[in-house]
Amino acid sequence: MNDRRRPSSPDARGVMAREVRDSVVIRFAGDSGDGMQFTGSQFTLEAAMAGKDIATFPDYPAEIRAPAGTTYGVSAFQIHFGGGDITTAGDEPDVLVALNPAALKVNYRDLRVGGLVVVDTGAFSKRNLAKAGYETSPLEDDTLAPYQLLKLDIGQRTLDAVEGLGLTQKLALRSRNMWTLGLMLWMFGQDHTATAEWIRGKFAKQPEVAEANVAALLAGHAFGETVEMSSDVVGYTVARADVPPGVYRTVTGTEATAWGLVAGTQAAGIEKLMFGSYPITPATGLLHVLANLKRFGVLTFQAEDEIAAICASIGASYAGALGVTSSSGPGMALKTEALGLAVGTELPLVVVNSQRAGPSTGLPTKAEQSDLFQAVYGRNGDAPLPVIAAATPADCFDVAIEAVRLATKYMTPVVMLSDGYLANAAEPWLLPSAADVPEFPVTFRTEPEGFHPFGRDPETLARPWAVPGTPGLQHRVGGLERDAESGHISYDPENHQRMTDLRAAKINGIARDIPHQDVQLGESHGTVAVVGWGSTFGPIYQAVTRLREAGLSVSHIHVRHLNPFPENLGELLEGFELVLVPEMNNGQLVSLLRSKYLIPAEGINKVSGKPFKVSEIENRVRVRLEC
Amino acid sequence: MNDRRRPSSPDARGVMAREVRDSVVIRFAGDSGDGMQFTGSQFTLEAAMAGKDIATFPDYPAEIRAPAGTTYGVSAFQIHFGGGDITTAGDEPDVLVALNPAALKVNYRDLRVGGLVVVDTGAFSKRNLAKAGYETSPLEDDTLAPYQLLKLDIGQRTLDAVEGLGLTQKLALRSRNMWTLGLMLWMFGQDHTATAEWIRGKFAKQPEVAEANVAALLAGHAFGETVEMSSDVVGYTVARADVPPGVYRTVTGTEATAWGLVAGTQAAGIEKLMFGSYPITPATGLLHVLANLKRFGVLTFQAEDEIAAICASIGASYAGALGVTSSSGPGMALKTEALGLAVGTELPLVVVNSQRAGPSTGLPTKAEQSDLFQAVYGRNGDAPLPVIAAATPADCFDVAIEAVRLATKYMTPVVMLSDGYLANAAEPWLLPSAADVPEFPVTFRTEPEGFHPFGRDPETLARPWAVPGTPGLQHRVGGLERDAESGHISYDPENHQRMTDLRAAKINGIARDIPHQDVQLGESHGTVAVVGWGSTFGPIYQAVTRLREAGLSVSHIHVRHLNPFPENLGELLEGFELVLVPEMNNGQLVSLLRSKYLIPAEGINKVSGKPFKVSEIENRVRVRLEC
Amino acid sequence: MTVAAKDFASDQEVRWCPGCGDYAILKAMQKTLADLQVEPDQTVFVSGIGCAARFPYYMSTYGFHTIHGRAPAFATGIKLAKPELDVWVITGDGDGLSIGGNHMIHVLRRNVDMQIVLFNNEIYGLTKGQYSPTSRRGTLSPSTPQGSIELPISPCALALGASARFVARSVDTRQPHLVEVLKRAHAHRGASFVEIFQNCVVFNDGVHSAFTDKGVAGDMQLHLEHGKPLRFGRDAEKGLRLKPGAVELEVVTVGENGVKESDLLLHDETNRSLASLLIELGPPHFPVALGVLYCNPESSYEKDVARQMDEAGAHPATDADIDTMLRGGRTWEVDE
Amino acid sequence: MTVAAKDFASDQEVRWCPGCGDYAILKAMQKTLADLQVEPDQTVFVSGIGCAARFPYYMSTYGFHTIHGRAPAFATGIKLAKPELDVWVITGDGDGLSIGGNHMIHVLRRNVDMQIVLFNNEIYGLTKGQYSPTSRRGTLSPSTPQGSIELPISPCALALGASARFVARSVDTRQPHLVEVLKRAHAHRGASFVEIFQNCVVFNDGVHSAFTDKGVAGDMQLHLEHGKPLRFGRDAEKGLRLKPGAVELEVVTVGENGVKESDLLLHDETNRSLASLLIELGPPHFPVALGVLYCNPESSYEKDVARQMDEAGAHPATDADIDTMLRGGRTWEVDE
Ligand SMILES: Cc1ncc(C[n+]2csc(CCOP(=O)(O)OP(=O)(O)O)c2C)c(N)n1
Ligand SMILES: Cc1ncc(C[n+]2csc(CCOP(=O)(O)OP(=O)(O)O)c2C)c(N)n1
Ligand code: SF4
Ligand code: SF4
Ligand SMILES: [Mg+2]
Ligand SMILES: [Mg+2]
Repeated sequence: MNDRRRPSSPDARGVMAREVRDSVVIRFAGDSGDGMQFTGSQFTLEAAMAGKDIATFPDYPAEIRAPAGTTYGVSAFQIHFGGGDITTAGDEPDVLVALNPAALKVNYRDLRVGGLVVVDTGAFSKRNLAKAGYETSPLEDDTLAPYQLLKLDIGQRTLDAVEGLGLTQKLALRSRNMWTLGLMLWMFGQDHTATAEWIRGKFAKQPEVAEANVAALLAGHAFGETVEMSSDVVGYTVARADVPPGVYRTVTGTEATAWGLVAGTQAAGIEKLMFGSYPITPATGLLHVLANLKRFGVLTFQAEDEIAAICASIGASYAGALGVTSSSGPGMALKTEALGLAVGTELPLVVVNSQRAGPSTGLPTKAEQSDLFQAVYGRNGDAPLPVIAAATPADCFDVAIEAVRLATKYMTPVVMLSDGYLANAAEPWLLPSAADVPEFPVTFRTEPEGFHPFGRDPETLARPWAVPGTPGLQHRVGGLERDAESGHISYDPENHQRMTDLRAAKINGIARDIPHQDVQLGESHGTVAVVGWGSTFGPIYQAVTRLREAGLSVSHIHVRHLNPFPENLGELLEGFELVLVPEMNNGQLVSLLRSKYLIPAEGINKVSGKPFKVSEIENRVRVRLEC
Repeated sequence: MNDRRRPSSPDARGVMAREVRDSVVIRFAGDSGDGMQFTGSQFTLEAAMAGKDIATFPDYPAEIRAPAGTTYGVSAFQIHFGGGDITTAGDEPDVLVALNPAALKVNYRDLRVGGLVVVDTGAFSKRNLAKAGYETSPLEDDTLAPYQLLKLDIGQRTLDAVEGLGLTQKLALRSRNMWTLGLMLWMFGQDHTATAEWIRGKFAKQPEVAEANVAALLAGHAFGETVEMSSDVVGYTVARADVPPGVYRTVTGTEATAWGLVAGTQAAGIEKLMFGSYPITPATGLLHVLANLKRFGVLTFQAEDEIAAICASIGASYAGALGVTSSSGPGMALKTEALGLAVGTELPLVVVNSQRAGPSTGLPTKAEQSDLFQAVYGRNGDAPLPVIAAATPADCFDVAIEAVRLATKYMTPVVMLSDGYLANAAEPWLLPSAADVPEFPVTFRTEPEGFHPFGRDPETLARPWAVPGTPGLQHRVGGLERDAESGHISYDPENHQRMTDLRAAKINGIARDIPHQDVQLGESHGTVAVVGWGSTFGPIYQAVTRLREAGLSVSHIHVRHLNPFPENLGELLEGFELVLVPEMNNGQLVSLLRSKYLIPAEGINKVSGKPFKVSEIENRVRVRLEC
Repeated sequence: MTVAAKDFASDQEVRWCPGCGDYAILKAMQKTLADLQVEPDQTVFVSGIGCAARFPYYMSTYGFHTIHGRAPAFATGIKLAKPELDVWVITGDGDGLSIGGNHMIHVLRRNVDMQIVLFNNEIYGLTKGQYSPTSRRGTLSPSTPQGSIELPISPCALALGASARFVARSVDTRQPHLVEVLKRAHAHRGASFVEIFQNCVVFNDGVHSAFTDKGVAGDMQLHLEHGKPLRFGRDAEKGLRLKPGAVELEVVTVGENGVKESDLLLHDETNRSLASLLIELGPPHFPVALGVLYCNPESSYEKDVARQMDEAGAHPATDADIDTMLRGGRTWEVDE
Repeated sequence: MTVAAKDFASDQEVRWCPGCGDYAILKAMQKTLADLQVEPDQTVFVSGIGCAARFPYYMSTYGFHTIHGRAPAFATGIKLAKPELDVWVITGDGDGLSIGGNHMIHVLRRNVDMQIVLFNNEIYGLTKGQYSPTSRRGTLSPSTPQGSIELPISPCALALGASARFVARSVDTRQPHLVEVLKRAHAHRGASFVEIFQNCVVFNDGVHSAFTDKGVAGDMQLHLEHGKPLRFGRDAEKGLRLKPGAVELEVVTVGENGVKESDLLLHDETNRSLASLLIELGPPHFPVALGVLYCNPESSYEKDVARQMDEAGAHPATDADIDTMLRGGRTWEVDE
């Protein structure tokens, strides 16, 4: 917790004073089976609805449901909420809720010194301690000395709360997380009605389960109130963010991407969005969300593999729908051959890559930014295509729309880079209205007169979109090099040179059709430019803020269009003595910048499957400036 | 023909004088069915055996056997032979042999002004002219004005030659190419006994066919002698190259690669070479050659697709054989996922990429260098591996051995880049002896004591090669991130960072284990460095030679190791005011050099599916120097 | 206005080897479409890579020459985007059964409405003659100098195993028969699989002659007709019946030792097990069964997808209510 | 020295969901290997990706956890490099039949000597419950909120269609039966395909209960024994026979209206057509056939490869005569 204390004052409910905080970071941790993700999201929702700004970081294991109580089965959800603009889930939790020994073991070290640990003593049985690899209980020795410790038999209190509802003990204990949530909501002065409603909605078919969860929730909340006077549970009031007025919701990158794709399809005036995909972590969520958007003209196709998925999507685009496909890691590798065909036949296609830690299977549930090279360079032959990346969960909405715009206006596949962190993280979002979405209607070719399948718009160099079923436009396209006019197979050397140049010119030309690169924070020239892309936006933004507060001449530049780059990017970077590029990879954007602009940009790299901490970037910049 | 004339003098056979030439470029052109490739190879062999230096360029259509007489069915074989070191097939033919109108139409423009065109008038029927799209016969109008024209009814003369052997006319005419070959052999003072033998060997089962071909061959040769006195057929004597003594053969890149792989396997002390592949042009030849090398410990596996091919090869390496796979264009794209697994599990593997024109299916029979980016960067995640490339057909032998050395010494997949030109082109080769092949025996792990599947050699950072079947070494490997010691699945962030760094360090460390970059031609500093890789070696070498003869300060640097680069490469390039990089792609090596060394290297790019002409490179360098 | 066979020929010169069986198939296809009076602009030919796969370039319809083995996936996307299109997939034994085997079995299982025509020449033509998954054991090819050693795959058996609902066979040069089979395939709603025995004159000449040669055709071809007895032979003197009490077919001669026509098995297109018995037949002891082996319609994939779209109350994206979409779920208002 | 079942357990903690059917299969496999006294260091488990595919980590043998769907290809390479190794492939219905369908049919067709064990839970477990190619129509899953609409694939039917030479079935929790089936698969030279009905407690609980539940097992499971009549039922009172003159099976009760045991069809492991009839059986009207459906050995791929190597006079590369290799073909000498 931010330690700047304010004089305590009677809070809303007029009872005893609460301490006041600018912002707080809580991490809920428990077994995969304990519903921590759900608990976290509900807390997020309540906090967001109370006008707090928010960033979250869900972190769950690759195993579906590893044996209860083991360290590798621990699931955690971190939320950073409060006033000011919050762009990261926070470096160090102020509060750790640990529902079993394994959860404690995996997480307590991250806690800020002096932070609060809440544990369910009921779960610290010999067996569970053993499973977590504890000889002696960390609650007894001085393991937790550096922290405040709040020991509660949450299990027992939950059982008491749901008593009389006639649930088995096993089932009853499932509500532990709700009791805990209730307590945390109280502790930070949050409401709980939305959650209660939500529970009743979700378990409509099992009223007894619904009631048990609500009862536990209320009990946990009430517990806070009743023990209020005692010293060991203190309440806090957390600042609201002064966010612009309007209608809000919480949104994950996955949801925002799905909605952006639909909005983009509409903006392009296309009737059908055909999403072909094959499940893979962390991309799968997009398939799940889109499968429920049929009402909005979305058709989803779960293919037999990633190759069939992208091929079906290309086929759909060929037939006049917006073809979209999505994958991660190994699945993206499998799409590269077909991507080349989309480049060669010049058909629109959006490919969403939710990057995960590699190489190969790597760490499926961990985020990384190591597919940038693949997106820009990873095909056989010279096969250029646009690459863009989203910065935050909500930003996925705009970036998805931009992907559709580029794909349809330039008749090209577009790679949209997201990652496992963006996909699952949530933030409050001031909802745009349909009216805010830019329009970029496509025109399908219908006029047979003077039709050349590979004739081009002089402006964009895009070829016409001529859809099967259109009278008089019958033609053949394929992967063999095409004559620059007729599209017939051509082995002519000059034609191949010409087509190669045209393909390159078309994509490079997009640089004229995208906004100039702006500076996120700070001046447009100075000592250091910290240049980032994708989900590192948050930590870089905070780090630069701190560095600037410390009076250093540091600016933050966030690049959304990675191929081609904005026209002015090179010039802009020339204006800085030092260009530092933090990336969750071994140095990919930095090498693109060096190659294109011949500037001695340097990387700040982290490849651990975890997002950057603000302090990590801040320190690396400081270190670099000292020497 | 090199126009420097020498006083004519009685030649070997003491008859009338022949004109003398340093080197000559002949192009044989005809229908896919006319056996031009075979004709060319035989001429190559005879010339090579006569001590000429040689470079060839076979150029055939994608269609198996397009309808006879059509322009897209034309097959050609160009050979450049004579004294001096010949490293390209020649920019402009001195002689064009055209066996039908289509062959003439497609090829005559390439002929040097004043060059000789030999046509089979018998094939210039109305029908064939029409098929080639000629209204009037180019033999009648002034189409060929700029050239010397030699009109012969080769068809008729062939029929005369084989008369009495009782062949159908159709079959008899099949020997037209041999008659032509005979004439050309005579014209350039070559022997024809090897060819006659070869024919008898090849058609042993059809003696009448053999006899017909031999008869035609001899007749063509005799024709030259008899008409010798008349002006229209002149004989030439072409200079011998003073090549080092020893045993020679002609070799294509495909053969040299196959043999190099076998030699490398032996050098590594491995018993079995397991080659898994799926047919694709132009890589297929390697499968065909290796399928006939079982005697030397080669096992070939034609898989159901490229994915199965590389996976089977990785499986073979896992089990202690040398796994090798090969493909081109689209097939390489399909291998990228499995390549990532080989990187992650750190198993040896050699991947031979015979590059072809892309993107997608592109131009399957045309050469390009556009897969360098894919080889270096084209995988999901940070997945570094060594990339090396061959310069000439014979060089494929050494490069293949080097690929095996790196793969086995560093326990890593290695990509060897060749291309469609190298694969099919032939050159005379001074045969090395087995004794010349370096030895780099692997040691399979056998000692269970202290065995860690991912323990590393401190020197190379390679992990042990522990093969199933070895008592006491049972362990599990896989694509999920592995603990740096045990190899067990590890989700630990620090471990992932450590492994990522180790994988990078291992590959970068190879830079210490490869020769320093040398300069092919010229000084190690100066005005211009022309930097090339792969099959552009020949034209660059000749262009730089000419530029230097013209007194310009130009050096030729040929890079064999493309990832990692030789340690001294950056420093070396610093020594030049201007670095120019000719590539048959849109600028790939040039961007790697710019990114790594921040030098303003500039590309000279050609993407037409045809190799560079010496003059093209020479002129581009001159132009660049003027301005 | 009616379309003639020649109207289905594109302006592109046909580039197969002289004498290739593909020419005959091309002609048969053009005749079929003319007979059916389909609209060229509503028809799409989709192919992978191979000699066979060049087919679309020679048709005046829409055509998509895609990548090796993936045509069924592209065709599925086309059909999902525009169900009203008439989609044909042209593939080869390598394209459709080697690299493309997985998409083949899944498009059949999904039963997407399209006609899949596989040209089986038991060889990789375009890459110059390597053995394919349908090549018989011992096939000499550049990649198998000592002869291939794998058991060949039977395209129709695989299709049936993948739960295809329409499986048929014909021969490149038997135009009337081929045209009929193609019409049946076209009439079938759902995925129809047609294997055409095709001759590659250059790399596998005469591979099917054991039952396609004029001389032997009568004795070695069994022409199937639904509901009719399984008769064959130069004078239809022979027939097939079930070995009493066993799951096995045997050849009998009607008239000889008391065998009556009524003893013969009747062809039942809807009996999957009978189909698999018939597919296994072949030289030297049995004839090759030609025609419609199995036809047992089921609702097709794109139709069911459309139904679910309707049930979900789908609108075209063009008039989707974006605001409703974004506000579906928990929202809250922040006011000044 | 003998190895016990527990000796086949690795030191790794097993990470499946509590109650997952995979635990039972793991135990059965360890028992099988112990009964067979195989050598752990001569045994390799190869898998793709999925819950099932985690299997190798839990065995004390050699193990290779490869990539999704490709295990059969890796296993083929291993077997070609070292034919003496005992190779098992562990896969799931998604790994082996969705993305991996093509490698599956080709490894079976090639008949490479290995045991392929497919855990069929009719769902994608690891990716949290999407429907798979074996899921029945109407399966509700995150990707099919209105229910899946595809016809499921029958693993054994596909294997047979791909010309597999050994096809068998068992159930995760029926240890004695499963162990027997695994031993038969192990004894078979060539590729053996075993489908195990496996329960995913989390995403598809009870999907097989219609024939695996204690209560119904007797009536809904048909246990096959070569040469024995096809009998089933709580008291083995029921049986199967061929409908007279038709290619179709029917259930009869021995003793009732004159049906004698001798009327029942005898199981013949070598009859492919019978196998395909049996594979199709299932609830509600028929029992599910368990055990060895088809077993008809053929020479295996890696053996034939070895034979060709011998015929070609193969040496280990280590003592290959490189000079002969390079000088094979036309050479010439250039002297000083
Ligand atoms: C990804 C990929 N792999 C391999 C090839 C090379 N290739 C083209 S066609 C073909 C096989 C063709 O055989 P088939 O499908 O039987 O067609 P056919 O030529 O016999 O008509 C192969 C291997 C390719 N083009 N793309
Ligand atoms: C190339 C690739 N695509 C997709 C995935 C994601 N993935 C992992 S397992 C799996 C399906 C697993 O289903 P199944 O084979 O039935 O195994 P189960 O988990 O049910 O045992 C998928 C889609 C992947 N790891 N790699
Ligand atoms: S190679 Fe064979 S299949 Fe291909 S075109 Fe020629 S004859 Fe036809
Ligand atoms: S998800 Fe299903 S299959 Fe996977 S481990 Fe859990 S129960 Fe088993
Ligand atoms: Mg074929
Ligand atoms: Mg499954």
